[in-house]
Parts: sequence; C-alpha cells; structure tokens
Amino acid sequence: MTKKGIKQLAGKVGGIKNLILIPLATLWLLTLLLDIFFVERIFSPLGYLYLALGIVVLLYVVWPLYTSRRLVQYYWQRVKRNRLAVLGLGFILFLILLAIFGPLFTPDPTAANFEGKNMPPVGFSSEESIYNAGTGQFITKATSGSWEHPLGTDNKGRDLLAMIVSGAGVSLQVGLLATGIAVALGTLIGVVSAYLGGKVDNILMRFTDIMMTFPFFLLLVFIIFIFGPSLAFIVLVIGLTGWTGVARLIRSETLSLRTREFILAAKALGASDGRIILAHLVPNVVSLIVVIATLSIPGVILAEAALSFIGLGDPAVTSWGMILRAGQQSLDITWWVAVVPGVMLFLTVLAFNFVGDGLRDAFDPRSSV
Amino acid sequence: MKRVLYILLLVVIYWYVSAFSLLLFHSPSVVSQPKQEAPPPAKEAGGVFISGTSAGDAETLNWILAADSASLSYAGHTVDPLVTYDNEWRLQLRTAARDVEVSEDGLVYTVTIRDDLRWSDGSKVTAEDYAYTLESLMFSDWLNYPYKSDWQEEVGGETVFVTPQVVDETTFTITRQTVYPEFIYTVRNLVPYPKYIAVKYEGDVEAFTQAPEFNNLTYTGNLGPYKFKEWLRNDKFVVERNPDYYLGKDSGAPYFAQYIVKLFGTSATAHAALEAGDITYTGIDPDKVSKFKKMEWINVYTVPTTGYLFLAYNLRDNGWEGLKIKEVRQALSLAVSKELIIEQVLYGFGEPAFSFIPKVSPWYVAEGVAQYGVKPLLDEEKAKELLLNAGYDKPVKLTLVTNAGNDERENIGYLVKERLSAIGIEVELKFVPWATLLRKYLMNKTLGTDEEARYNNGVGAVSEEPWDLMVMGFSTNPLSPSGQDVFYSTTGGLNFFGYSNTQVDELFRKAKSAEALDEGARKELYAELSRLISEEQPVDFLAFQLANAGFQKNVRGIEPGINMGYNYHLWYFE
Amino acid sequence: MRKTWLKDYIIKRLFYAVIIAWGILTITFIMVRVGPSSPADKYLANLAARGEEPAQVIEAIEARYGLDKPLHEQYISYVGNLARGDWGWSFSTSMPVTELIKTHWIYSFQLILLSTILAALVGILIGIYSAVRQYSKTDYIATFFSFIGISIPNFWLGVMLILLFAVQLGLFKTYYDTAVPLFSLANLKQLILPVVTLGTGMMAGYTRYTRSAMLDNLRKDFVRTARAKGLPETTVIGKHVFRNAVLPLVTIIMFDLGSIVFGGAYLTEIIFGIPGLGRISFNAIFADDYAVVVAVTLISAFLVLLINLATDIAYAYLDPRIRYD
Amino acid sequence: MEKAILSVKELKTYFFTRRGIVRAVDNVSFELVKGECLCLVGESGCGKTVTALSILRLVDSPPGRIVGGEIFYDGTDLTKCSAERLRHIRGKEIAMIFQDAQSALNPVFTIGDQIVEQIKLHLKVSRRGAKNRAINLLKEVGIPSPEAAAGYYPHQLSGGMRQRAMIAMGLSCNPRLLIADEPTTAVDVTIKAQIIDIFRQLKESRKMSLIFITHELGIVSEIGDRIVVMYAGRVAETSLVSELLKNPKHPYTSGLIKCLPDITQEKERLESIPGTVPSLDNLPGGCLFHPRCSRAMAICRQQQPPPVNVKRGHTVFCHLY
Repeated sequence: MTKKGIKQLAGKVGGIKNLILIPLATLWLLTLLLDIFFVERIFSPLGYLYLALGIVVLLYVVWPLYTSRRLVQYYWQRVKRNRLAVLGLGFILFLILLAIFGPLFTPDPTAANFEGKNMPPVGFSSEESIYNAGTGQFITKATSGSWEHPLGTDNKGRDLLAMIVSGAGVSLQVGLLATGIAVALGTLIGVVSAYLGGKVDNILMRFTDIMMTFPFFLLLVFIIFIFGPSLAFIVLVIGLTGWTGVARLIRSETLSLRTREFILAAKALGASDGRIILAHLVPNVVSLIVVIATLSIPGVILAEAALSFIGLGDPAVTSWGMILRAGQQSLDITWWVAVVPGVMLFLTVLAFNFVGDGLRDAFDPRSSV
Repeated sequence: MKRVLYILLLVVIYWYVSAFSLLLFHSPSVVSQPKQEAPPPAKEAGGVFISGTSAGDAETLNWILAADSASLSYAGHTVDPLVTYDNEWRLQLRTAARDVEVSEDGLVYTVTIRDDLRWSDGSKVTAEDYAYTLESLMFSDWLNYPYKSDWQEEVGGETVFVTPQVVDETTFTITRQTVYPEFIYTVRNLVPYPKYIAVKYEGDVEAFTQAPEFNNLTYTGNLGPYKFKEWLRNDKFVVERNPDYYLGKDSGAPYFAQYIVKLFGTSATAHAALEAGDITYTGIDPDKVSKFKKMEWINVYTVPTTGYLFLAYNLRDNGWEGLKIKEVRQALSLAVSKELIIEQVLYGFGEPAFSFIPKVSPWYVAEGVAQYGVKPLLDEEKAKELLLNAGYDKPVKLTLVTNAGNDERENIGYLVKERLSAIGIEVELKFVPWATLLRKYLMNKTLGTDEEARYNNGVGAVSEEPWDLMVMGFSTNPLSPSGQDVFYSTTGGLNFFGYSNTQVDELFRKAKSAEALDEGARKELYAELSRLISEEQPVDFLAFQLANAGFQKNVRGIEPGINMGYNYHLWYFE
Repeated sequence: MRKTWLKDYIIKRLFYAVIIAWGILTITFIMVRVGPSSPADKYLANLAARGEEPAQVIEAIEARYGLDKPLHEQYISYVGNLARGDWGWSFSTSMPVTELIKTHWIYSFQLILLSTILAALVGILIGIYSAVRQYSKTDYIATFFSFIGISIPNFWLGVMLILLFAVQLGLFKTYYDTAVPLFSLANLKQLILPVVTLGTGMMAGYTRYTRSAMLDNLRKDFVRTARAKGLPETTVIGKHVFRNAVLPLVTIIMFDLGSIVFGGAYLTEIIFGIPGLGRISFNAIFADDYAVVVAVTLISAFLVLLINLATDIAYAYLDPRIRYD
Repeated sequence: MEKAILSVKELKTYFFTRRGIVRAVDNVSFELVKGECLCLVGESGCGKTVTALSILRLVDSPPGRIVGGEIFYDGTDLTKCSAERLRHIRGKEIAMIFQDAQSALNPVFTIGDQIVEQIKLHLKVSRRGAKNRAINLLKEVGIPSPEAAAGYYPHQLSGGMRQRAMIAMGLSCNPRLLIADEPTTAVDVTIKAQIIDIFRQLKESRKMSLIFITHELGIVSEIGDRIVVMYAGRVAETSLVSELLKNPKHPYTSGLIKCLPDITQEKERLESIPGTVPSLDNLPGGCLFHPRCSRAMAICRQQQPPPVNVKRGHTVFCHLY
C-alpha cells in the first residue's frame, strides 16, 4: 500500500493515530471476548485495563508530546523552576521503582512468622509484656528493630517494608488506572459534547449531572459491598464514576477552542467530525488533560485507601489502607503499623499534588486552582 | 489575631443560633416515661454502668421478630426468662416460682410462674400470657417467628407444634408428642408477650412490627431489672433502674441508676474508652490483656466461653478427595498443634478442643476422647506415615479459606499452613469477605439442578468455589450439645462441609430421644458421641476460646464464670 | 436589579431535579434488591449457636419483609408508598425511615456545618493574606501547609488525633458522647477533634482556592481604579477584589457541602463514633436495608441538586454578568 | 508665570523584572500651571501612562518602583508623603481617568455605587446626597436617563457611556487636578469627539487643571495648552502647544507632526517615522532617538543631549541646538 493510500485512509478514519488505534482496539476487544467466553486468563482483568490505558496514553498523550518536543522542553524548563514539583516528581519516580523492583529485594509480604511479630522499626525498641493465661505470669520481651525488618513487623510477624512495597504497587495501580479510565471517558464525553453541541451536548451534560448528583463514596461503598471487592473491580468502579468533573472541565475548554481559526479552517477543508475531534481538538487539550489527571490521582488513591480502611478493600492484595486498618486496631502496641502507611499515603498524595500544581503553573501560569 | 478570635466567636454564636433553630425540627428518639418515684432501695443504688461493645447494633426491641443475638440481649434487660443458671449451671429462678417440672414420660412440661408479676398497666402477668405468646404469636403463620422450629416436633413425618395448656392463673403445661429431653432448656428461656396489647395487632404483621409498645418496651412492668429509656441507633441503648423489679422488693436491686450499652466503631476505640475510664466494662482482645492487667484501676476477668474454633475439611466432591479418608483427616489433625495455636494466636486464652462439647458443659467427658493435636497425638512422623498408608506419598496442594478481616482466623490459617508444610502438604491461603465466604464456599447445591443454594443441599451438592480447608468459628450450647447436629449430622442445616456418618446421626437421634431421658444415660451418649467424633475428625476442633472481661475496679458483686451476667442486677458501684 | 428570568429557570431546574431523583431512586432500588447478599447473613453465627436450621429462619425473615415477592411488585409498592409520603420501615433499625433520618441528621449536620464554616473562614482569611503578600515568607508557609492539609488522609488524621489528644494526653473523650446535650459547651468541646479531622482538608483547599482567585483579580485594572479613588487598602482588597474572587469560592464550598455528607463526614463519624447520617446509611448498606439506602441516596442527591441550584442563584446575584436560559 | 499646581522633577520610575531593569520613566520633569491643560504625547510604550501613575503612586510594585525624583503637589512631595495623606489626595484632589473603562470599572458593582462610594469617602454627604450628586454628574457628562444608568452594571452600558461614567467618577469630588489617560482610545471616532468636548467644557466651566495623555496631536491641538513630548521614557521636547505645532525643534516631534493627515494639501501617502521605539530594557547609548533620527550626528551616539532652552518655556533635548 502506498504512502498516499495510507494518508487517504487515515484521512477517512480521522488521523493516522486512529488508523493505528482502530486495529489495536479491535485486537484488544477480541482477546477480551476470547478470554471471557472461551479460554481462561490470557491477561488478568487489571492486565486488560493496563493495555487499554497504554494504547490510549501512547497515542493521545505520548505521541502528541513527542511530536512537539520543543514545546515539551519549554514546559519542562518551566516545571523545573518549581522546586516542589521536581521534588514530587522525584518521589513518584522513586515510588514507581519501589513498586516495580521492591518485591525483588523484600520478603513475601504475606509470610507470617509469629516468633518475630510486633518488631519495631530500626532504631526503635519496644517492650511488650505478654500475659500467659496458663501460668498467670507476665513474660516481658523487649525487642529492638533490626535491619532484617527495617520498618519492623506487624502482629503476624509480616515484614512491614514488604507490605509497604506491595501497597505502593496497589496505590499506584489504582491511582493510574482509575484516573486513566476516568480521564479518557471524561475527555471523550467533554470534547464530543462541546464539539457537537446541541442535542448531544444537552443529553451528555444531563447524564453528567445525574452522575454528579450520586453521592460518590456512598455509591462506591454500595457497589463494592454488593458485588464484592476485587482490585480490578474497584479500579473500574472508581474510573466509571469519577469522570464527571473531567468531562465538565474539558468541555468548557473545548468550547473555547471550537471557534478558533484552525478548527474552522479544518472544517472549511471538509475534515470529518471524528478527525477534527481526535486530530485537532484532543491534542489541544492534552496539556489540560495531563494536569487534570495528575491532580485527580490523589483523590482516587485516597478513595481506595478509605475503602480498604472501612474493610472493603480487596483482601487478596496488601494495600496501605488495609495495613492502616489493621494498625489502628493496635496503635498502643505497634504504633508503626499505623504510622508508616499513613505517612506513605500522605507523601504520595502530597507528591502528586505538587507535581499537578507545578504542571498547571507551567502550562497555564495564570489559571486558577 | 484579635480579629480572628472575634470571628471565631461569631462562628460559635452563629452555630448556636442555627442549631437552636434546628431544635424545632429535631426530635430525639427518647420515649417519655411516666414519672414514678423510686422507693429507697436497701443497698445504695446509683451510678451509670456503661458496657462498651464493638459488635453491631440490635435490629429491634420487638424481640419476638428478631433473629440476631443483640436484639434478644437488649430486650433481656427489661424482661426475665423463667429460669437461668449461674456459673455452675445451678438453677436461678426468675419469673418461675419453681423449676419447670417434667412428667415421668418426658412429654408434659409444667410451668409455674410467680404471682407477683405485673405488666406496666398494673395487670397481672398470667399463664394465659405465656400460652398466648406461644400459640398466637410464635406458632402463628402471619408472624413468622424465626425460631419456631424450637417448638416443633416431627410426628409421623410431619412437623407439628407442641401444645400449651393453661391450668390456672399461674400454671400452664406444654405437651409434646415425642420425647426431647433438652426441650426443657427451651422452655426455661420462655419470655411472655402481653396478651392485652398483642391482641390489638394480632394477624397484621406490619402493624405488629411497628407497634410502639413493643418497639419501646413500654409494657415490661416489673418483669426485668431495668426499664427502657432510650435507643439511639448505632450509638447507645439506655435502660434505667426498674424500682418495681420483682426481685428487688427487699434487696432493692438493681443497684445501677442506668445501664447503657455503648456501641463503638472498632474494638480499639472501646479499649481506649475503658482505659480512659469513659466506660465501665468492655471485652478485651487477647493481645491487649496484659496491658489492662497492669492498670490498677481495671479488673480483668478471664472466663470460659461457648465459642470454639475449628478447621473444617471439605468432604464434598469439590474438595481434595483424600479428606474423605478418616486416616488422612487424622494425619492432618496430628500435624496441627493446638497448644501452638492457643499460645500464638489466642495469647494463651483458649482450651484445646477435641469435640464440640466444652469443659464447662455438664455433659463433658475427657476419658476415651482422642486428643489429636496435643502430645502424644501431635506427631508429624505418624502423620506422614498415615498419609503414606492412605496412598498419598506425593506432596499435595490444598486451599485454605477463611473470612478476611478476622485476625484470629487469618492467623490460624498462617499457622496451619506452616504446620502442614512439615508433612509435605502445601497450603494456599485465601481470605475472602464474609458474604463471599457464605455465598461461594459455604452454600452449596447439586450441579445441574436449579435448586437454590443452601448451607447443606445433601451429600451430592458442592459449593460454587472449590476449597479444602476452612478456619471457622461457631459456638455451642453447653446444656444441649445435641443442637450441634446442624453441623455434624448428615442432614444438618449447617453441615456445609458435607460430613456424613450413620453412627453419628444415630447418636444424635438418641440424644434427642427418650433414651436420653435419664441424665446418666444422656451423659454416656454424649461421651460416646465425643469419642466417635474425636476419632472421626470430621473437622479438626482447635480450641474453645476464653474471653477477657475488663471492668472498672469499683464494680462489685461480679462472679467471674461462663454465665457471668446471671446476677448482674446485684452488681453495684463501690 | 430585576431577575424575572430567574423564576422560570428555578422552576425548570426543580422539575428537572424531580426527574433525576426518580432515576436515581430506581437505579438504587434495583441495585440493592438484586445484590446477592441477604439480610440474614449476619444471623448465621447466632443460628449456629442455637442449633437452628438457617434456611427456615431466613425464609421466615424474608417473608416477613416481603423480600420474597418479585422485584417489580416490591418496586411498585415502594414507589407507591413514597408517593404517599411513606418512606418505608427500616427493618434493620425498626423505625420509620423518616424517623430515623430525623433523629440522626443533626449529628452529621452539626459536624459538617461547624467544619465548613470554620474551614471557610480560616481558609479564606489565610488565602487572602497570602495572596496580598504573594511570595512573602508567610505566603510560602501558608501554601506549604495548605498542600499538607489537602494531602493528609482525614481518617488517618482522626486516628492520630485520638491517640495523641484523647488517649495520651486525656484532653478529650475518646468517643463522641451523645449523652451530652447538643447545645452545650461540652458538645462543642467534644466536637473539636472531629471538626479538625474533617475541616483540615477543606480549610487547606479553601486557602489555595482563595489565594489563586484573589491573585487572578489583584492585578485587574479596577483595583487600580479603586486605589485611585483613594480607598483604604482594606476596602480595596476586602471589597473590590474579594467580591470578584468570591465567585469560584462559592461553587467549591457549596460543592463540598453537597458531597461531604457521605464522604469525609462518614469516615469521621466512624472514627469518633458519631451516630450521624453517614453511619446510618452505611450500616443500612451492610444490612441490606433498602428502604434506608434508597432514602439516603435520594436525599443526598436532592441535596446536591438543590445546592447546585442555590449556587446558580447565588451566582446570578453575585455576578451581574451571568444569565441562564 | 503663575505658580505650578504640580511640578514633576527628574522623576525616575523603573521596573525590576527578571530580564533586568526597565527604565520606563527616566529623568522626566515638567510643570503643570493651574487651570491649564498639559498634554503628555508620544508613541505607545514611551512611558506616558507610567508617568501619570507615578504621580498618584499607582505603579504596581513589585515590579515597578519610583527610584528617584520628586513630585510636588502644593508643597507635598507625593513620592514621599504618608500613605494616609496620599489617600486623601487620591480621588479628592487629584483624580484619574483610565484608558479602558471596560476593565477599569468594577464589573460587580453598579455605576452609581462606584461613584457614590468615592463621594462618600471624601465628602461629608448623606447617602441620598451622594446619590443625587452622582446622578447629576452622570447628567453632566451627557448620559441619557442618568437615574436608570446609575443602577446599571458596567457591562450593561455601551463603550462611550462607560467612558463617560468613568469621567463622572473622576469628577465626583471635583478634584483640582484631573489626569486623563487616553480616555478616547477605547471608543470610536464619533464618541471620541463628544468626549473631547466634555473635557473642553470642563476646562472652561470648572477651571480644572488637566493632564491629558494621548498619542494624537490632533486632540492636543484641540484642548492642550502645554505639551510634553516623550520618547522611550524621556522627555524629548516640551513647550506651549501653539508654539510647538508651529516650529517643532526635535526631529522626533516634527516627525510626529508630519504623520498627521493634513487635508489641506494632497499627499501620495502618509509619512511615518522609520523604525520603532526601542524596547526599554536595552536602550541604545547616547540620544535614545538616534537610531531613527534622519539628522543623527556622531555625538548623538556618545552622550545624552542636555536640555536646551530654544525659547521661553520651550525646551528641547537635542544636540542640534
């Protein structure tokens, strides 16, 4: 097939990106169906979310950013000026590395060892006196932290560091995936609604209103309780309920773009709506999307943590919220089990807030929060 | 800064104003009680007893509708049963004038109640009320009394209710057609509903459910040590001293001006409240006991309970087929040390269990019961050998499930995993939410049929998800262990693990029949049953738990024991 | 200034609110009733202890509450009652739903109201200050702490506060005591920790919103005009600038009010044992008490709708340029 | 000559930005005689507005700051007097009218309120009194049905009306000195004329001293008494309007005048000064105008021209003289 042919085809489906997206998406869907109806587990449910997110991000975030390298560099210069943002970025990178490579160096976070339970972190020492019902005596055993368990152990003798590491993975997964879903959905709805306007806009926005009037957390707890907690499901639910805000923001942004010269020009040249939306509008809100995404990740992470905290987390994985829940039951004996995950949660959210803030300032210095 | 302070002041004022304006709409759920002057009690009555719990709230004070234990215990503060027991199972007469009398043939139960029992309107509580409660409420179709089966018997293949019969104002009889010796315990627990009120709602379940008298316990007269005052859902249940309490005539009991059940979100907060002296009593988690034992202002009593933990073996077709072999089950039990579990998980607060009959039960027998899981029957070599003889020389992989969030069970899971690995059995742990556990692992149905899933759908049925081992905890009634047939008899409604043994079924049947009328004979039956069960190992009984009750030191009159609360109307503040 | 168009707008929105509410009602109802879990789940242990046949008990209970009827019948009867103003009977608390809500809403309300007002006041004050003193030390400190504020998980904060102030220092009760009369200093005192727990995040948020909103307006020409008039700086900032900056703030505060009841407030209620609406509704979820669940969802939805409407109206008066149609 | 109501001496207002110091106003001096109209003239970005703002200390700081010079308003140096004193002068003694009323008026208050606010601030009058006064002012500046207009918000008025309202606000406490910063740029031609008229009337009726900032010599010739031509933040030439229009000395000034469309004689095309105003943060050495000057000499590159009194009251900064 000639270059020209490809170009024409691309023009038909609205941009070379779609030319790639469409087959990929179909492939993805086919594997999913295959998985559901015929064979077991080609990918895990989370795996599918990852793939979907990966494709979309690659085509509509990475690609545009790559094609306009100079702009990105310019922005990066500006972001760099914001020390806190850089700090946050550093922490997030650290967290990602921790989540990916940490498990290689830490013991199995579910390996219990009752001999070595309630061990304090390195540099601390705790004195625990156990009442022996048999003898009626107190056995006081003083333990002090060892490098074997840098962050100590919980009341099952599980290595807290290992749990934190796996928790980091969970939080990031939830944060990124759920936000990805929410933002993708929100962007699509926002852009389409703004661009097509009229009836479509009306319907979509009413729908958004309905979604917005649902008490978010109640709905979340409700669904999770009824259909049982599994990480993939939690991610999905958060993603599918969290897009409303994004949709609104993107919509208002697009409305202002809609009447810009280059869009009108594209129209005048008879480009299809699909093409205009995907090839002209979306790339122009990418910066906004990135900002929104970064700023909505904290909320998602906290939502998951809150769920686990009230006992609706996925029992199969060790999440920070879950450690926290366990920890606050025995604050007086093993304070570290509650404090460490709390601090991690706090730092993570803080980091994302810093970065998001930095990005926003960089992209649009005089925008409001 | 002055400005800020000033503004804060404004906020407070604003808040008050708005709050007061709300007062107009806001109606707290306090029930106005007729003010009656309390006669000066013999012993100085006073103080508020606050009992903290992190368990869930009750569902209703209209206890006859309730299936949850909290509801029954709430109502229990205001109405006494016929007879209760002290820590040694000695009878304690309450509303009964003398203990329930059983005829020679064990079919007729005669109840004589006190003649000084009054409803709130001053009218006498009569045998008529009891008979009415049974016949027109508990036995009725419209009310759907959850525990009607307590009063039913199998006659010629069909289920019929027992027949109450009023003899005179204070006497009534209950006649069975079949002998069931332990029926007496059910009778002793009987609590009446006021006929004069109940008739108003008879036949209309909705009206009955919503009847204010029942939901606010306004009828209880002098039947209980306390009178209902307030119930703030999910927060507290408040009862106040009943000056007319029939047991308090001379003693002046009860001695607390108020008794409050305070609900906490987590046991941790309840503990904190006890430590801070904000509440009078709460149960203490095993791992916190030492801490509270050290506080000189707290008394911690360690008391036996009827709860026991066990490791269920899935004997259904979707479990490891090896488990169907007795020797294999024994092998597993041989490898799991009960002392270790008690020490590591229960912090020493437990008794090794070898059958479902606890030490505190009058029917408990030790001799002849195979004590798996403690030396000498704690022996990995022997376990391996048994497995080998059973033809399992290769290592196997089993799944152990239990409900997530229950620390004790999870920990036992970890320990079992560790112990079994020693005899070449690899255990994969699976912690799932309670609801999931019930739906996917306990409930079962025969594949291919459209019968609705139950906890026991017969031998052929299997659960939705396969499993091999399950850590579970239930409790037994020390007085009538025969009730445990719901687990261990082939047709038992909670026999989710699919155990079936004709001998066991037979023994259960006997224990519930005329053959058990003589207590000696019954004891022998139970002894046989426990021996058989301990040999059979349908499940691996792990431990009976000991509970720890933490009280503020100034509470007097407590008798620690299995029925610690039996004399709580005599407790007082020093 | 005359806003005749506003009336029609309000009517339109209210009508529209009813439609949405109905949709939500239906969705929620279906979700509760098709859920696999059963009210009888939590009886199991008790039944086992009594040696009862669970199947019978569960059937008995479901029959009593009409849960055995087909779904559409239940729905029709429920909606019918609702139309007649009967919100149903909560079988997990044995109370009319309306009664239940009437009893418990105030506990959430006092908490939310107090937190919001405090958060808004303090947050806005700090926000204005650090906007006026942009890039000053105070500004940096304020910004930094507001970041910390919005990042700290409030359920964790609550637990820590209890540990420190109630258990270690013994300054407060470890739980919220409903025996204390609502309108008393003691009640205010025991609300301090919960309010701090719930308010911190909001306050931080408001600080940042105020700051940026103020900055947006501080450099506008009309500020210079105001100065040229000879107005004192306080008037320039407090009246001319703030009046323009307040618009986005109104939205955010209103939105919080609508969304917080079943979010942050619920967690706070659990931690401090406050028997507010949040706890009621979540316990209802866990008890499959659909009457309550549907009711609270409906109420909070309506709350949000009304608040949105209120926001729009407020806008119409705060910003003369705005016009809806 | 009569005593000056306002005299600006070697005013220096610099902006300290990340890219360096911007000398927006450098060594500007002029005097305003009572009852006269002084026009600040120059291309946009030559520091006219900043000069005006400096007089009332309205330059945003940071980044702007008055680094030197004095501004005497009957005896008090406005650059140094207390903020308190300054507030009493602002709006009461010296009022200012801004370029673009659209953005200069607060969008969320009615015209009436904004005027009343100022009146009540400076004059001892009742609310009602202030309101009447405001309405009269609105009438005076030619707003039809002033009562209604007082209740309008800025966005509800047309551009011209807004500008009038702005003027009314400036006049509200009848100040002794009125500074008008290009009040005619934001409105179209027909309105422009009317607004100019308003100012002319003011000058006659109220004997008000006026500083009129504009880049159009046309307007200057209409109402100006004295003119200060600024270039790149410095004064190029200052003189009486009549005098200057007759014989401009500074090449820049004459350039400006050539640019005026002259209907009397036919020309192929309008003339224009070649080149543009240098960006204020990297100014050329010597005379700032030399890069564009047709008659530039060697010296112009080396040193700044000193003031030369070519005639009484006519000073020019140029090496030619």
